[in-house]
Amino acid sequence: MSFIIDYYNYWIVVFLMMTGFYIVISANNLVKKIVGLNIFQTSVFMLYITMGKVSGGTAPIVAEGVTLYSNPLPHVLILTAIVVGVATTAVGLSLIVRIKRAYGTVEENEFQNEDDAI
Amino acid sequence: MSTVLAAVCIAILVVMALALARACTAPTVYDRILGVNMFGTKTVLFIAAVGFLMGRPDFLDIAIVYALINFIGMVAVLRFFEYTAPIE
Amino acid sequence: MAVLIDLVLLAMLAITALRVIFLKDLFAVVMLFGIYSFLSALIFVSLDAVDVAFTEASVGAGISTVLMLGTLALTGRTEKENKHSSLLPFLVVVVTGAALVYGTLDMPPFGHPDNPVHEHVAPRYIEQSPKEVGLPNMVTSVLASYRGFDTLGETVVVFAAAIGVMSLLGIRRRSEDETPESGLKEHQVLRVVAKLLIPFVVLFALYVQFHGDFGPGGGFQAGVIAAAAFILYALVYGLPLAFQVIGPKFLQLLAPFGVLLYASVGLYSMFKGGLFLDYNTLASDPVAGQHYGIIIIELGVGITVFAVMLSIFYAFASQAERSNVQ
Amino acid sequence: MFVLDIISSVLLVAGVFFGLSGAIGLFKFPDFFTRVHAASVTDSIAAILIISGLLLQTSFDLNTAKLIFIFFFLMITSPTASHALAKSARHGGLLSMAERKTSDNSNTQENQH
Amino acid sequence: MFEQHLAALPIIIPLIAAPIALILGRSLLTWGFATLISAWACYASWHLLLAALSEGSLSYAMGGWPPPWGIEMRVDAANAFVLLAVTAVSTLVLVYSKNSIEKEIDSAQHPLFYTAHLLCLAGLSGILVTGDAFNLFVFLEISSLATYTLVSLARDRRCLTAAFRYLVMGTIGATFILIGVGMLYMKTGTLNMLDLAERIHLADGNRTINTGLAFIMVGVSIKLALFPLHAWLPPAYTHAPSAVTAFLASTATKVAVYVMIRFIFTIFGADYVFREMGMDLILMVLAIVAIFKCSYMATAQSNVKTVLAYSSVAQIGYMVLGVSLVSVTGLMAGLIHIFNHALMKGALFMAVGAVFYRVGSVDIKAFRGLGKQMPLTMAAFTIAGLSIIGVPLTVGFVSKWYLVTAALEQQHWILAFLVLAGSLLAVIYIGRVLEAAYFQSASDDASAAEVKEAPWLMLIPMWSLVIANIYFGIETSITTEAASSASEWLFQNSKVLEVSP
Repeated sequence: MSFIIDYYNYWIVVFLMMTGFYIVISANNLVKKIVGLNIFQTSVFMLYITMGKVSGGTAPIVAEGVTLYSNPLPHVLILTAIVVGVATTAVGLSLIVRIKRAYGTVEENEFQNEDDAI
Repeated sequence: MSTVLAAVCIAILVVMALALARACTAPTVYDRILGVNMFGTKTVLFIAAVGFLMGRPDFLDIAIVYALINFIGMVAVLRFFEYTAPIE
Repeated sequence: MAVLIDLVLLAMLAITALRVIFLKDLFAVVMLFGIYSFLSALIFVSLDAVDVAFTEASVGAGISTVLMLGTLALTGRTEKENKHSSLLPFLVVVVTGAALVYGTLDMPPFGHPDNPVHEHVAPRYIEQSPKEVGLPNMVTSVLASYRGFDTLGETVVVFAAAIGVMSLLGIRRRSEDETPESGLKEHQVLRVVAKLLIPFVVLFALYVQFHGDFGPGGGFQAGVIAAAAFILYALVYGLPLAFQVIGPKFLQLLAPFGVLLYASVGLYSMFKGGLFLDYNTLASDPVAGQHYGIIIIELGVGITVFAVMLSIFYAFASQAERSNVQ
Repeated sequence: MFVLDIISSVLLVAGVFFGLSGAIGLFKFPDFFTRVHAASVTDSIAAILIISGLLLQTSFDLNTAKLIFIFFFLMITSPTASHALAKSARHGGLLSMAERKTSDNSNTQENQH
Repeated sequence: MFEQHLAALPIIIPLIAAPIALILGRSLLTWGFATLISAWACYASWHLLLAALSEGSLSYAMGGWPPPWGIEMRVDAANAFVLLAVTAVSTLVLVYSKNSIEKEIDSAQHPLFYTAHLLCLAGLSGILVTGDAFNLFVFLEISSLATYTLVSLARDRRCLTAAFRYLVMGTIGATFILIGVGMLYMKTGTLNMLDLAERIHLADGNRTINTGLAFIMVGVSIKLALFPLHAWLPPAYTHAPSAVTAFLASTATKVAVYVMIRFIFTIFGADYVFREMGMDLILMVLAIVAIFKCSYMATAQSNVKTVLAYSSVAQIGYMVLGVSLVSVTGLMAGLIHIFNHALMKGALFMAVGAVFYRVGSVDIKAFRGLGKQMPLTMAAFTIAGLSIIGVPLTVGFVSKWYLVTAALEQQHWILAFLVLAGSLLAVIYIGRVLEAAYFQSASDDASAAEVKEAPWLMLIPMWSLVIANIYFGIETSITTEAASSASEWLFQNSKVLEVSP
């Protein structure tokens, strides 16, 4: 039982990651791919934050009467990673807008067919 | 007091779950938005309550951000409907 | 209690993610993605990562969702039926997932204070940073000082995104003869309320910017919130009016300015004889030097993020308005 | 202090009750406009009650100010959002149940003609 | 003043210059500025290489915080060597790009192009120099975002889908690396590479470490376009502007190979990765399949850029093959080939870009008769092509020589034979282009008759690389010395678990 208590968090996070990953690689629609990519990344962020947690600890901001703080380093890393994620999302979405204008579709197999035809 | 707060947190979680269920399975687009909006406002209350439950109420800043983003999201959705017909 | 909240939130996340797979209505997908971001930010709060929650809520649920809606307005709302077999992706995912679960088996137990993560590097941040750097918020200390170079990189990533979006979409003003877009003209109540709120939102952004040393927040979050205020304005009153308040040309100068402000702190510390980004050399008292350094670089981050987020939004919105006219 | 706690508890529980009833209303009411009514009204009252309950827990510092700020923020934005949503639905051509009935009737009458 | 900061300069210079380039905002001005900056970075990395060769390794603590608490820049012979190649190619490509992008990119976007190029350079230098596993991820993303932008700048609409595919696969790769680094961090509590190397084997229970290794290897393999994960590379290289392709083909994947070497040798330790996990066999098989499958694909393409793109994937196979031999000579062959391949692919893509500049097409039919019309360009193409094949007196021969030596050292006769057989395929795909250029007459169109030699600004950087191809092919001591000392250094400092029999 304690095994499950210790690890359930990781397993659910792994499940979420894989859901996002599945959406990325199976979706045919580009917008959905980007959504999947975001879900995938957000879940990886959760993995990091999970490892930084200390049971009974509190947020790493000094407060009176608190001695046990969670680990601030994963928070810093993920803060950076979130920013990287939104930057990628923005560029990906603008690529989609341009693809729509150039091909008239954002379904992967459709514009692939068009390219092959040329 | 903390038992009451804990109970309140759980109850708000239940409301959030219901709103999520509505957002997932909505008969019309508007119902979906309504569910999302309700989910957002309840999250604000949840963060506020959890802050008190955990004894660190100085994190209300996050609740403010949630309220703000929720509102902007709603406006963006309404603006979005100026471009696409909302009826499915 | 914490475990219960955690479990319920994780379960909701799982439901949301699974629902996204099967939905064909992309508008609903984006809405659920917003919920997913909100929920993950809640998880971050319950795992004590308040700064991360702050960022995820404002970026994931805010900026990303707005940008995705903007894209949908241009690309259409429904996903077409996919005739491809989804077996191969499924297999890939199962294998990857199995590898990850295998990896979790030797992971240190969740939340245990003796885990290696908490033992080697982190104790110095927790014990020494309030003295060495002089800030109560350890996340800000690590972010801006110990790992300040990462944060410079992060600011440059944001800048690179701006370069990408500008080169792909560009921000074009509409010519004068066309009828000016007026935003949500029908919604009088919304226009009044938005006007009322925006000053407070900007005020809040300033508070987040300068209170980040003591509580959750900092340059990045402040930049996003300030950008959100102007995005709200542009959404309700239309782009031309927003351009009159802050024009895209000005933003194009502001974004590199923030990066340069950040980097100039590093160059100045080199000039004073220290290493790059060594704030101790900025003033005679090292802690005061740290303080000056952190305030300036946070300002640099805030300026760049504000300028970039707003110009990315402008780029998407001006595309949408142009397509609407045609 | 004890009295304050009791008052605060009562406020919180009442707030949660309204919140729950609103969520159930989301499912139970027959058409969108009644549902938006149920959701928005209970949303506001739940926010008022819960935040007032929490306000009594603070000791008049920055947190109080933040709570009051959230309170006003929700008071302004939540009804506005509901109003704008309903208005948008109206413009988008969504019909209430009563209207749908009448339009159905007229349709069937036309068909009979 | 600069001596002290030498290790940080190659990153800081382009990093700070990029926003300035955007503010300058004029095409010609930004071109000159970016070229000067890149040359400065190149000069700094030359000094860095000298310092690294004399001192062994240099450390620079960013922000004055000692590692592992702060972020450390750590330079040794291996990364200084690759860094020099990257900055040198970047400078030459920038000189070359002035004419090239005038033809291929709208003039309003020229400042954005130079800014993105500088950002990409800063990101690549950062990846090479940093000694911190997470900092590596940040710089990886800077260079990737800049690369997506650069690829999508072309006028052909297919560059958009290529960039998008690149973006999705690149982000998946980066996220995999992030997962792997997270697992290492979880077991060791540190992010500094040397610190990680020390603590990684102290951790009890290594299933998490194994998974971390697997995820990092998969992530890096996507970034370096190792065989089954290379799908993004051919379209991206084909449809990107020529200057961008010349830059990326000779730097981006090479840097990813370096990352793989760094993770294997410095962080995990060669013994753990190869002896315990058996990674060498996997890498070797994938490398050989890459060499043959992609060389074969290259022979079947009609677009010359696609030919060269597939050839790149095959050449990456040679580099990985060198790494997978697990010997000082093998690793040295891999490192030399990183440097040499940058020289030859840079020259080849520049020549193809020059053809596009004059003819307007890079289809193999467009090359007909160019041997007479653009003699200098086609001579450059020929020499660089011979180098790819591995003809003596070119750098390609040096790489192949050491690769075969390394294989024979371990009695891998078949491997040595396969390396030579791979060259035969290179003869075919390069030969097809040369045949069109020299032995087929130009079409009779009036437009085709007007084709002239490429402008000087394109020929000079192209020929600089070609001369380097020959110079380093004859005077091999410089590269082999640097590569062998880098390789020995990596092996000495690679954590050895136990002495294997």
